[in-house]
Amino acid sequence: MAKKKVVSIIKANPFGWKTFEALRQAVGMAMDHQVSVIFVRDGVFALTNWNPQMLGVPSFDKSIEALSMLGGKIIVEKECLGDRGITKLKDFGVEILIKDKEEICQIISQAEVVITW
Amino acid sequence: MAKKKVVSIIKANPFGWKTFEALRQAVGMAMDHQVSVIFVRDGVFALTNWNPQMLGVPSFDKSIEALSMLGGKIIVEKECLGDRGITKLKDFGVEILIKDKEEICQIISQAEVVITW
Amino acid sequence: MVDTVYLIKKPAEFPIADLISDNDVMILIQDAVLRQPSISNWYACKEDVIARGLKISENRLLDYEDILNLIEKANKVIVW
Amino acid sequence: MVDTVYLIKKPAEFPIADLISDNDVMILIQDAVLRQPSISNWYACKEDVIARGLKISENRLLDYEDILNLIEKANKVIVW
Amino acid sequence: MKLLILMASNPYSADFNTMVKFSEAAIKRKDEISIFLMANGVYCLNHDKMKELAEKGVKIYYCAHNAHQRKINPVDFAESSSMYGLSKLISQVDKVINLS
Amino acid sequence: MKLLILMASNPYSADFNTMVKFSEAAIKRKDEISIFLMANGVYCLNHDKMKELAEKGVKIYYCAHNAHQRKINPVDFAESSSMYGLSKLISQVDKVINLS
Repeated sequence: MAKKKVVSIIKANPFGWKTFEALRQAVGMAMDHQVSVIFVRDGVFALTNWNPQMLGVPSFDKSIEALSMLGGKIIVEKECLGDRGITKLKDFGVEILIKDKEEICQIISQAEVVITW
Repeated sequence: MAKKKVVSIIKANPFGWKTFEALRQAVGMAMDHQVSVIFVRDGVFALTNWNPQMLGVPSFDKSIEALSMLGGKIIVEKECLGDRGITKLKDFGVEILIKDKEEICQIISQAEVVITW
Repeated sequence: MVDTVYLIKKPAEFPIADLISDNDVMILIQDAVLRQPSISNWYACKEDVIARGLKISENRLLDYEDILNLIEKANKVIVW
Repeated sequence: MVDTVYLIKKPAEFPIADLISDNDVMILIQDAVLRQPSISNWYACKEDVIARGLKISENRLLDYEDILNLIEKANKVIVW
Repeated sequence: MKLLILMASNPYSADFNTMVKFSEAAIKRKDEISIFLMANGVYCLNHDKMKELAEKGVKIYYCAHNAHQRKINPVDFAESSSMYGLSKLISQVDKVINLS
Repeated sequence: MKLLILMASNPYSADFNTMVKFSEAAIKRKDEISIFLMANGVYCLNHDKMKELAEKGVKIYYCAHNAHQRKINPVDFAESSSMYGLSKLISQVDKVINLS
């Protein structure tokens, strides 16, 4: 079975079900593939302190942990954080890579499969 | 039973199910109420010649006719037509009122119930 | 006396500007709370703001019951 | 040789501009066909254009099979 | 007040949370509250929260045509209705909040 | 080519039309085509068009977890799967078109 470079780009904000499903999917894919999840635009809010239960959506904290444990990379675009005045990320107990637009374009262009949310 | 002034504002473009459902609803409401359907923004494309069956959505022509027969008004915002370069409306065999922004604001402010799509 | 309560759902998705009069109130709900409007007469749904981990000054915040109180007194409500 | 085929779904929803290289192709589908982009290397889904009653010059139009032909030859496809 | 929430969005949308929260606040305020499900809103019939709201006194109606179209089975806590039924409801209520 | 369409939108969306049209074009091209339904995409299982595509040779998979959550009954023309099953599919295909 071919192990592929898979990139999941999350541009939707996390205040609905999309990010939860995207991360559940990323965990599944990380069992076979080299997965990078990249948060851009309002997607970067996923890495801040917010309260999913107040919106009736499940927390994806466990997926972030599992993804990291399986060797998946969690990346966030620096410029998108700056634009939104986000200076502090939530501590998920896993490594979160802050990369600039150019580095992110590089990662996307090297991917074999790209999924966007 | 109170007969009310109901305005349905359709701002979504017609190339999905929303406009179809909105007009089906407007017809139902026109049996009891004084209904005006107002097309604004990309909603104005509803009154042009397009092909719903190519997109797998049903035609709402019959709803437009029924709405008119029941005394409902069909209104489109002049400025939104102009912005989109739409110079000719489809002939549904019913009266379509082209009104400017100010007149439309007037109609909305006089409504008792407003539904937006 | 409030004429119309506008419930705004999406960031920067404001109704036809001419539509809003001095007697109207704009309340940001859902993702609309992510961007603050430039007009003056606005509030935001408290639970939607807190849920998203945002900071908006307390005097702008209304809970769901506050919003229903306003809607009850208004002539109508428009969700935009 | 096409590197990436971008399928753009919403008007004016373009990917990070830096992302698009000379070897990439942008294809407008769904409501994205309502607004024409300012860049040069773009096509539009023929059926989505005709269905909406729009006029876009014939040499910009690709049918679904044309799009799949391009996707097959490309390295990957990104839906934006 | 007599409040009608007109719901046309699916249960995995932000509108669903808004509908639930307004309903719960309306129950506290002792409002007379109805929810009318149409279009993708009929998918809400299969969400446990709807039954819960019905048990708390919210009257739930749905467009039978849309439910049939989406192959959703009837439930005992909601009343089958139509666009004409919606029209009658609109006559009876003070305010309408539409979520679509 | 081996094509996978990953579908996370409901059957009353523009994505549904795109999915159907790409599938039909892929059938004409004699591609080997699979559709994986997840999130609101599992609502598509109840749409007649899916069965029609399956009969034309499209392999249809769905996330059992999402289908159970939405109370959608199993159908005989689609195969119950999981996020891990999706991962295996991704190994096998040449291209992935995701609609969400």
